[in-house]
Amino acid sequence: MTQDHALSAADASGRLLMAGLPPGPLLALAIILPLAGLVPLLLLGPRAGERAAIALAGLGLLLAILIALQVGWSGTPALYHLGGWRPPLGIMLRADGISAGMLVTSAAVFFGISLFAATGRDRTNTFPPTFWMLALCVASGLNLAFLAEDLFTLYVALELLTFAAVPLVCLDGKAAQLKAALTYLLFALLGSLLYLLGAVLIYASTGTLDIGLAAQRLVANAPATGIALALMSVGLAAKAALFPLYLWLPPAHAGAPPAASALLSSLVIKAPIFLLLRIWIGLAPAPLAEQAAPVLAVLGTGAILFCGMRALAQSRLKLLIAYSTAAQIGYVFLMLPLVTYSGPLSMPESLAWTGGFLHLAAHAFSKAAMFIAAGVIAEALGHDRISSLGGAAQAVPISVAAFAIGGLSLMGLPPSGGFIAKVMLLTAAIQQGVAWIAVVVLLGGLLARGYVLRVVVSALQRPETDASFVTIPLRRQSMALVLALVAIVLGFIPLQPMDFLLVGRP
Amino acid sequence: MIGWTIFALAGAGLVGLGLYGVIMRENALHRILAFNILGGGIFLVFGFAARRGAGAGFTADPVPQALVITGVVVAFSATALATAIVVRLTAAQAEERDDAPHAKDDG
Amino acid sequence: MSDPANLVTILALLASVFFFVAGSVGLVRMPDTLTRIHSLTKADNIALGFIVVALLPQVGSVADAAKIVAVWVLVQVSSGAVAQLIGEVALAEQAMTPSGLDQPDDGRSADA
Amino acid sequence: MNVAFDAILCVLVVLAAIRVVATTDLRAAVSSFLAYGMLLALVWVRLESVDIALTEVAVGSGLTTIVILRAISRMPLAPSSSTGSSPTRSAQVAVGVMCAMVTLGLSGVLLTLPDPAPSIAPYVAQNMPATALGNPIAGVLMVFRAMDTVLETVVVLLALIGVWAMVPQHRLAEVPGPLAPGRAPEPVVFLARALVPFGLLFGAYQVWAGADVPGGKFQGAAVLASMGLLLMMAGVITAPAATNVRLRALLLVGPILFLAVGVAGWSLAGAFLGYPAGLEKPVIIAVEIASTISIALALVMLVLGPPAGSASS
Repeated sequence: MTQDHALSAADASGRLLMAGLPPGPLLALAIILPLAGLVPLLLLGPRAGERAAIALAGLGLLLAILIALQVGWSGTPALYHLGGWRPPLGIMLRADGISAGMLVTSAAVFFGISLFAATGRDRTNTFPPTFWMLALCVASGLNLAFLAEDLFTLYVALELLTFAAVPLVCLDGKAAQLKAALTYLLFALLGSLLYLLGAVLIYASTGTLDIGLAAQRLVANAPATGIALALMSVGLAAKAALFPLYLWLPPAHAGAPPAASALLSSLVIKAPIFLLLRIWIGLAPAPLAEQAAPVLAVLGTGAILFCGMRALAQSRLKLLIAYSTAAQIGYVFLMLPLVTYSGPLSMPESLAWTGGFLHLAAHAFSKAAMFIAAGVIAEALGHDRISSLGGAAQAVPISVAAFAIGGLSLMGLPPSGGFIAKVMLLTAAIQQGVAWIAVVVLLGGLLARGYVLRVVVSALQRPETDASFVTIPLRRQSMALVLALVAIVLGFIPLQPMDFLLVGRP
Repeated sequence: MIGWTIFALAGAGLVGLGLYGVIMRENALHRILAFNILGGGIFLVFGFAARRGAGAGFTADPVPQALVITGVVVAFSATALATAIVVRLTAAQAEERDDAPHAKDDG
Repeated sequence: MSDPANLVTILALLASVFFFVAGSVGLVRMPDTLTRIHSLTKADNIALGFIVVALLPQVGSVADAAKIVAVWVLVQVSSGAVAQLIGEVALAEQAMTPSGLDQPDDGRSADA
Repeated sequence: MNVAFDAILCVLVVLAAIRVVATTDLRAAVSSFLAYGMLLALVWVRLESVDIALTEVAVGSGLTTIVILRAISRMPLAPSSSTGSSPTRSAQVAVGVMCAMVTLGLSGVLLTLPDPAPSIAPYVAQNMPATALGNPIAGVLMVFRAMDTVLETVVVLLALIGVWAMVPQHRLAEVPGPLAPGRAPEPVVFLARALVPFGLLFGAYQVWAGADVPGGKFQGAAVLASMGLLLMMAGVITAPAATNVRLRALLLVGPILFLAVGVAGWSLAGAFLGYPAGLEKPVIIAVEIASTISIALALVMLVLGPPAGSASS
C-alpha cells in the first residue's frame, strides 16, 4: 500500500546535516540577498537606497558566478534542503547546469541594467526608491524561479515576479501604461491560477510537490497527468507571452521607461519560459513530453514567424523591439523536438540543447542592450518613430552602435551568441533530419534582419534640417554597448555541446 | 469518501464559473471578482486533495491546507494590486480627458 | 445528555427556524429598505437567540457556553449598528427622490 | 444526513458564484460575492479546515469585498474601465460551453485520482514533535515550508510597494483618502467603541493560539487590520502616509525578523530557516507576532489604496 511505503520513506526524512552539500547555502542566499535591499530603500534616503541596490546587484552576480563555478567544477547539481527538511515534506533548492547558467545570465544582465538605471530614469530625474524595490524583488523572484524544485514555491516565485513586474509597466502613471499594466496583470493572474490548478492535480496524483519526486511517481496514462501538465503549460505560456498569447506583451514592454522595459523583456519573461521547459524536461513522463514537444515547437514557430512579421510592420522603435521579444521567445521551443526525454542525449541532441539555452542567454543580453539603446535614442530625438530616426547616429553614436551590435545577435549573424545558438539549432535539426525546424530558424533570421536593419539604416540617415537633439552623457550611453558586447562575446564559445549545461540533466 | 467528492465537483464548478466571468465580464472590477471565484474553486480542489489525504491522526493532509492559506493571502494581494491599477486608470483617464487639447506625443 | 436538555434544544431550534423564515419572508415581501431592515434584524436576532438557547444545553463546559453567548452579543452589537447605518443611507436616498430634491442633502445627520 | 447538508451547501456556494458572474450589476455582484465567501467558509469547516475557514472569512471574502467596494465608491458613477466591446449572445454561448467543458473535464479528472490518496500527513505527523507546535498547519507554514511563508509576507509588502509605485512621487506623502466622506455616522462611532477592544483581543488571541489550535498570523492580522479600518472610519485615528518612517519600519519588521531568524539558523540550527533546538516555539511565536504587525499594516494600507486625490482631484 502507498501508506506503508510513505511511512518507510519517512524514516529517511527529517533533519539532514548539510555537511555533504557545500554550495547549498549559496542557493538560499541568492534568493534572499536582493530582499535585504528593501531595508535601506524603505528607511534611508533615495541615494543611499540606490547605492545599496546596485551593490546588491553586484553581489548577486558574484554569488551566481560562485554557484556556477561550484556546479561546473563538481559536475553535479548543487542541492539545498531549506530548514534541513527533505522533500516531500520540505522544500529543496537545486542548481543544475541550466539553472546555474540562467542564474549567471540574469544576474549579469540585472547588474548591467542597474548600472544604466543609476544614470537616471531620464535626463533630469532619478528613479524613485519604489523602482529599485520592484527591481530587487524581480531579482529575487528570478533566482527563486531558477532554483526552486517545489511546484508551489515556484508559484510563489511567479507571483513575486508578477507583482514586481506589473507596477514597472506603469511607473509614469499614464492611462495607456496603466491599461497595459492591467491587461498584463489579468493575463498573468490567469496564468498563475492555471499553473496552480495543474500543480494541485500533480500533488493529488503523487503526494508531492517536488519536481524530482513527482516525476518518478507520475503515471503517463492517468488522465490527471496530462491535464495537469496542459494546464500548467497554458498558464506559463500566458505568462511567457508565447504565441498566440502574446497580445499583452508589446504595449506593456514598450510603454515602460527603458530600464524597466529591459528588465521585463530580457529577464522577467525568462522565468515562465524556463519553467515551461522544466515542466516538460524534468517533470513530464517521457511519452507525454515526446507528444508535447512538436506542439510547443509549432507554437514557437508561430511566434518566430508571426510576431517577426508584426515587428517588421511597426512604426515605433520600442514596439518593434517588444514584438521582436515575442518572436525570439520561439527559438528555445524549437529545441524540444530535437532532444530525447529518456536516457542521455546523443551528440546532435546535446547540440540542440546547448543551442536552445544559449539562445535564452544571448537574447537576454542583446534585448536588454537594444531596449536601453532605444530608450536613449528616443530621449535624444524626442520621439521613437522609426521613419525619422535620421541623425541618431551622430547624436548618440554609442547607442546606435549598441543597438546594431545587439541586433547582430537577434539576426543570427557572426560573431554573436545568437549566431552560435541558431547555428547549433540548425545543425541539430539538419543532422536529425527535421527539415522544417531548420527552415524556421533561417526564416526567423531573415525576418530579424529585416526589422533590425530597417532601424539601423534609418538611424544612419542624415538628420532632418530642423531637427534638434538632446545631448546624452557618455555614461548613460555606454551601458547598452557593454551588454551588447557580452552578447557578441558569447559568440566565441566553441560550436559544440557545453558539458556545463548538461550537468544534472534528468 | 463519497461525501467529499461533492466538494470536488463544487470546486470544478467554481473554476468554470470563474473562467466564464474572467472572459465575459467587461468591467475590470467585476473581472477581479471572477478571478477570486476561479481561485476559490482551485483552493477547493486543494481542500479535496487534503481531505482525501487524511491519515496519521489528521482529519486532513495539513500540507495542502497550509498552501491554501498562502494562496488566499496571495490572491488578496493580487486583488488589491489590480484594484489599485483600476482606480489609478480611471483617474488618469479622467485627467487626460481634461488635458486632451494639449496632448503631447511620445512613445 | 439528558432528555429534557434535548427537548429544550429541539423546541428552541424549531422556534428559531420559525423566526428565520419570518425574517426572510419579510425581507422579500416588505415594500422598502427601511421596513425590510426592520423585519430582518428583529426576526433574525430573535432567531439567533433561540439557536444560542438551543446550543447551551448541548455544550460540555462553561467556557464553551460563554463563547457561544459572546458570539451572540457580538452579532447583536454589529447587526444593530449596521442596520442603523443602512437605515440612514436609505433615508438619505429617500431625501434624494424627486419629491425631496429641494431639501438640503444632509442625510448623514438625519436620525434613523 | 451530512451528505445532504454538504450537497445543499455546495449548491448554495455555486448559486452564489453564478450570481456573481451572471449579473452585469457590479454592486449586486459584490454583495453576492460576500455571501459566496461566507458559504465557502462553511465548506472549509466541513472539509475539516478551520484555519482556512478563518482565512477565507477574514481575507478571502471580508477584506476583498472591502477593497472592491472602496474602489467602486472612488470611481465616477459609470465605471469606464471596461475593456472590449459588449459580448454577443453567440459569444456568451460559446464561452459558456467552453467553461462547462472545463468544469466537466476537471470533475472527471478529480474522480479518477488514485485511491488511497497519496499524502504527506504521515511525514508531518512524524516530524511534528520536532517543531514544538500543536497545530500541524502552523508546523507546515512556519517550519517545514517556512520559505513559502516568508516569501508570502514579502509578496504582501510587494503588492503595497506596487501600489505606491504607480502614484506620482510628489503625491506619495499624501494621506490615503478617507474611507467614507464627511463626518463619521453615529453607529460607526459606536461600533468603534464597542467592537474594537474585543476585536483587538480576538486578533491577538488568534496569533497567540495559532501555534497550537486553528488560527495564526494571517487570520489575526486580518482581524486587527479591520479593527484599524473601523477606527479610521470612526475618525478615531487617521491613516498614515506612505512616506511615514514608523509605518515603513513596522512594515519591514515581520519579513526582516523572519529572514534574520532564517539566516541565524545557519549557525544555530545548521540550515537556513532552521530553528535552534529547544527554542523553536518562542522563536516561532516572536516571528509570528512581528509578521502579524507587518501584515496587518500592509493589509490596512492595501485596503486604503493609492493615496488621495485620484478620483476627486
